[in-house]
Amino acid sequence: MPATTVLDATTADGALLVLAIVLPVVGILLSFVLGGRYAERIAGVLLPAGFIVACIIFLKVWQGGEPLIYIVGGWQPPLGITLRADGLSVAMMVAMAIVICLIGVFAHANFGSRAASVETRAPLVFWVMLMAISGAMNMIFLGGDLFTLYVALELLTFAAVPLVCLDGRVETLQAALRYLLFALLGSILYLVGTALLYGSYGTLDIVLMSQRVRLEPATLAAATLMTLGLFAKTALFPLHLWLPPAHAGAPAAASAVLSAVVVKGSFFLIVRLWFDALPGLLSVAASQLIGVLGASAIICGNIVALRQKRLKLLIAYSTVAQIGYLFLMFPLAFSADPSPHHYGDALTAGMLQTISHATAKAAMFMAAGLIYAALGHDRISELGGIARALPMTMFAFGLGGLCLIGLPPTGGFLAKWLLLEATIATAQWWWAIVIIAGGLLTSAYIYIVLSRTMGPPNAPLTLYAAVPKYQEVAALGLACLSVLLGLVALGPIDVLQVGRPEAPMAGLR
Amino acid sequence: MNAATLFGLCGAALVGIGLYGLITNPEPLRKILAFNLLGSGVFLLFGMIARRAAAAGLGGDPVPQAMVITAIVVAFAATAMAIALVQRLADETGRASISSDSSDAVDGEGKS
Amino acid sequence: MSIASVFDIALVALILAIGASTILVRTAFAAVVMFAVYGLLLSIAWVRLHAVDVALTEAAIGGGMTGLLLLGAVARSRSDDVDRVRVGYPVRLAAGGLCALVVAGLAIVVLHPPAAVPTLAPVVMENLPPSGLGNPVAGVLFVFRALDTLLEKVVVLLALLGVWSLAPDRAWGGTPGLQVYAKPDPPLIFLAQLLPPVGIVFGIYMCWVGAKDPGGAFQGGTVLAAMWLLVIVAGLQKAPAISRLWLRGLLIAGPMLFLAIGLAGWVFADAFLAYPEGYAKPLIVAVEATLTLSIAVALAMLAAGPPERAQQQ
Amino acid sequence: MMETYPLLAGALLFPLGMLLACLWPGALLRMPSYLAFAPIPAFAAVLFVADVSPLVVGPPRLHLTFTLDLPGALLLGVAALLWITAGAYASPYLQGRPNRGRFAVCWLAALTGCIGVFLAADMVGFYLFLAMLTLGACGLIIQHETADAWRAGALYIGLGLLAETLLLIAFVLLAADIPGNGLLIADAAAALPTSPHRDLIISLLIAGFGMKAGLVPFHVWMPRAYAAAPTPAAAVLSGAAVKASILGMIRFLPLDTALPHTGTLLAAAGLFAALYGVVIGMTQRRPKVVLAYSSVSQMGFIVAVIGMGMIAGDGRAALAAIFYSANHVLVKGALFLSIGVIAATGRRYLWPMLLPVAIIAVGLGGLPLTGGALAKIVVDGPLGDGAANTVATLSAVGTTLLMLQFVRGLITTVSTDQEATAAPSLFWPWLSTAAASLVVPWALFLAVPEGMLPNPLAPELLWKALFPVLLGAILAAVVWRWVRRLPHIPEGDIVVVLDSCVKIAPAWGKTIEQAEGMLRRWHVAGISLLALTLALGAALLAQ
Repeated sequence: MPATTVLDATTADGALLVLAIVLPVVGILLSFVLGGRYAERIAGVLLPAGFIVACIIFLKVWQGGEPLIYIVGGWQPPLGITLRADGLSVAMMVAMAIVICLIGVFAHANFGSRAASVETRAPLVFWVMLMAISGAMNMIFLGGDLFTLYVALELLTFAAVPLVCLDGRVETLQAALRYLLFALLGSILYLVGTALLYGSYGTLDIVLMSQRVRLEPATLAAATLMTLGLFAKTALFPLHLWLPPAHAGAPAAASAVLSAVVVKGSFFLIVRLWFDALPGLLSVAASQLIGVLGASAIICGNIVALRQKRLKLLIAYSTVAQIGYLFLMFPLAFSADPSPHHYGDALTAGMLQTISHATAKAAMFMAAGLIYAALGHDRISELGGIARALPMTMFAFGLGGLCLIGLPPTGGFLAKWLLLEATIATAQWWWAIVIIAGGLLTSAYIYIVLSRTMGPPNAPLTLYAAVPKYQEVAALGLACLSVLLGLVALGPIDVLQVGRPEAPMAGLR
Repeated sequence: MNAATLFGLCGAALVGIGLYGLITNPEPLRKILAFNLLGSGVFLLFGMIARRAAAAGLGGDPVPQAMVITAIVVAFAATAMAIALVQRLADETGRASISSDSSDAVDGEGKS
Repeated sequence: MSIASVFDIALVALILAIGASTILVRTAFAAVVMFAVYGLLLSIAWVRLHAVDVALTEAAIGGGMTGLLLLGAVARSRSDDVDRVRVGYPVRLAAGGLCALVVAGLAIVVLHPPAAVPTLAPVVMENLPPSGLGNPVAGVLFVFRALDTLLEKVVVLLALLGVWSLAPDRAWGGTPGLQVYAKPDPPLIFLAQLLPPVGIVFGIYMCWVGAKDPGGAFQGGTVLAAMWLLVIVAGLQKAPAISRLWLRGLLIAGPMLFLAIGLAGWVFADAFLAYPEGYAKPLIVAVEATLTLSIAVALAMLAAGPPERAQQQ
Repeated sequence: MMETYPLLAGALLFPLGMLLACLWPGALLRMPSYLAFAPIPAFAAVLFVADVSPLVVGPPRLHLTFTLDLPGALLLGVAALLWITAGAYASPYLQGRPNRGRFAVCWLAALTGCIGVFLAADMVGFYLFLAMLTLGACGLIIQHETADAWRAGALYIGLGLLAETLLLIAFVLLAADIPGNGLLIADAAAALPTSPHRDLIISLLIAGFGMKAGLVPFHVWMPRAYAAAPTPAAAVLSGAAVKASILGMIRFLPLDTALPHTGTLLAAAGLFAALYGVVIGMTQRRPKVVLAYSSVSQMGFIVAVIGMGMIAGDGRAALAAIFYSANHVLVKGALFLSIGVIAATGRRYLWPMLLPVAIIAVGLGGLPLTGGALAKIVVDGPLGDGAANTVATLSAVGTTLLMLQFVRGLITTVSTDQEATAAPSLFWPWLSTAAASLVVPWALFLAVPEGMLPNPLAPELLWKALFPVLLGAILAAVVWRWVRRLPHIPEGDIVVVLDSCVKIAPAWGKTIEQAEGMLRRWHVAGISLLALTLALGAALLAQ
């Protein structure tokens, strides 16, 4: 590639990108000074506003077919920082914004603070952290500089950890500490990588990097360390030690945001790293190694999920398994006979899987939270009769399950179709076996849970708390989204390829 | 060997020492300490890169130096949060540990 | 071999020895003391690397504040059954071996710099004059990579909220503990009366000088935070309740002003976080000044820990 | 003739609309009474749609295509009839039972899936509606919520999903072979003979559809599922739903191209299932289970016809198989419905009721003048004169035997109340199904242009049809008279092996769980992190 290319310039509407980041930041600062009683109101305005901004950016990118770019402070990289919204970023931004907004609706029941006379702890922390997660995710999706992305990653971690131990029980404190320490280990490894990359190329801008990058030990070492650091933060098997206790112990709304949104941040950075910053550097052997980790996550995570006795832990292990699916895109995209077509297909599949898992898993954690609130426990063997008491909740859970299994027309189905297509096109049938086995194991635990909840209660069912309708609606809304996601094939799936010239338009033909 | 490379090697070694401590030490507080050691090793790598790139009359490239300053503050914030967690845990249980289930107790973390 | 290299080698050896000892010593207390020494040595290393800004930051935050924090934690943990159980020998051997391999990999990378070392120093110096700043590091922090700096302030605020979130519900809105130093002794009080005026002047100076010479908001803020903590610990002043509006206001004043000026840049200088021509220096100094205050409060509160006593009305 | 578009769209959208209406609690409450109306537009479409012009839904890049070709129309017509009568039967059946709402929802989902599969002309649509059918059917099977029902449901959904995943891979492979961007089934079938993955695709298709069709050894779900399902659900599942797999085979397999090896395998598997179902079925007591094994046998027979067609590369075998299936739809549906009717009938009115049951039951074995005999005539050509024909005759004998066994079992289920009669709302749907099962095959047979098929009233054909039936009847008499004790084989026979596998699975699961617990320890995870760092670094360097 030519060493000197025309530098990026701020595009029209690029200012929207700044807005997407500034809005949550303003929310955090205002919540601090106005106090916890207003935090929910601030979030109630700013999160939907963020969603609207994300939608506008999405439309601009989709219609324009060009990435949006904003040069912060007018300083061109390598000196300055750019914000860049390509197809991947806008798709993820919109999806995460919807999920976060609906989680916000759901959380009103537990963290509502409008009526309170004084500031209380949990609501302030929850709403500020929710806005912080929204801002950090936007930053991760838009950031064009690897060091800015490091700061965004830390922002995400610092926002996520307090959510784990929001109720202050000992086991959640332990889980939070475990999470924090392992995540810090991950980020510091990422930081080593950025140092080495800067040392080699004198820039951390992703576009400039992709033009200058060459095959040399320092770059490979940097890439290795960054990837492993991000694996640790994404909880890719066998580095998932922190995920089950953290996601299972947190309050329902927090579990939903952790499982659906937060792990996707570090995963997105891995994609950015290999697909955008260091294109063509991932060797076949390395991509197979990543695939093996993903496959073991699918098999092991699903089997352990099958053996769980508590619903939230089951869902958490299901997240471990579903994270594995995300990583199957690497061996498929970087196969021995590279063709731009499979490259784009695998990327599309991975992103679809990310988004459909986000919606489905958030819905399932919400449903589990409602069950917990109603019954006072979530022991699977004692869930009998709950389906009759909370039909809408269980319906949401079931729909989410369908998406995880990958039945049509869910987003999970479309993702699996694309993944299978790529396995066949690249003649790597062994990944197809893993995908099939994973789907069957998933259907087994979904079936077990559903059959328990529909079965007769062991003892007369006593509901401890009435479940507000809007919480059920929020869960059902997310579940329906995950089901309808398969229909994106009819429309904007091409948007994922905007801004990546090396791969032609792909998707379902 | 110039000074930059020397301190770079020192940073690499500190990374190793920090990783070792973070992995093998069962005490959360010592893990936090090891994390700081690891972090300072990484910062020294940045320092080496900055020093190596000295030009334009400056003793080093100011961009990585500025990054280190940012990273130091972030690392401090992380340390503060981790220590607060350890202390709260100690208040609740009388001891701090990051293991959550009984199967973990055998590896020593549960008893630290 | 010049004297300088001998000094460097000795320094590195010392850093490594003390660094390793923080991992290997048996008691946590000894380890923390070692770590404080280590922080000072590291500052010297940074001076040797011609990074005085970093050296100051490392000394103030990396060594000083972190050391203080760890010391407080060790003192509070009251645990004397330290290190009784360690992981098994094979595990340590495996971990050690793998760490050595990682170090070897990094060493190879360190020893093979690229043929043409890339640098941004000339570009920075070329673009620095319009901002009116003399210190290139400050230039990077507040002009070229201002977005990072702004986000990092948010990170600190979030960490603070994270620390506060660990308070029991009943203590929310109350004052942080700092119980370790429950009984202040006379020398401490004397120190707390003597040092702060000097420290405050020094901190403000550091912030002011940061525009031109090494120093700046972080370092100045840290010194101010240390002085404030000293005063609180000595019992001369009570720690503020975290629900105080002035406290919250001070915390967000810096980032808020930074953000506001950044947004104003949108109108007056055509880009977010750009400074209008001619006003760059005064604006940056204003931002730095408020940031120093905000950082001081944030760092002090981070070190003070979560609220433990309900606020007495 | 009317426009194709609105009819096809109505056939699909009407049940789908009813399904969506169930979201409204008021509609859900009343829905069980209106189930019979849902398939009427589909039936109307079969009657009035004249051409095969497709209905295309969606933007040009990716769309669903529906069309009503001859095999689809034949099956859809009889299936819609059965869904109508069974729906009418279900409404009184559900009176006063729990979970009526869920039954209606699952019923409508299965119905929509069934209609969709029969109409789908592209792979995505076919797969989508097949999945819908599976889910709905699973919901119907677990209706009674007994332990047996849950197990049957698990078995059904497990095998169903496995089958669908195999099909999915086959579809993906096929999609890669279709020139251009289409996903039409017809194009896929046309491209299949020249595909580089031909044998793999065909194996996947046969395995997938075989599981759905209950081909031995994948038949294990059938006895359990039909025994557990409510009577009207068992009727539509065994009659209509299972035919989706036959239609799938006919649509996807290249029947115009001679593939002797695959064809022989398929025919052998089918004929084996045809006999196996009879043999195991004879050892069963419960009428529903006997009927299920008869389904195993009959589906095997249909698969064998398709297999024979593949050997010869004779495309007409497809229509023959469809005709045979169409007959089976109505007969099996009527027989399942009769279980409920007889159970509600007292001994006094038993014989008038039992007579039609016996006629259509033995008709399945080929009793002259019944649909069964016509079906046998139709498939006679594709079966040829070789061993397959002999096995077919054997199977006819066996089927007669099995059906007599069914009727005998049915008698024991008669109501204890001497004077009891089945309610008219149960009786009439059953009787119309039974009547349709006799009339419709004749109507279809007569629609075939004269000369294509032999005259069914010719004496030698009558005899050829009659003698297996007589043989079967004699055998039945012999068995009942002389064989005191038939061996007792558990329902679902070899599923017992699967059950024991399920029993040892926890031990494996536990091992994996323990290993996973080990990996979650802090220092183990740390060491894994370092080891992976080195491994990834090495793998990256290896280029």
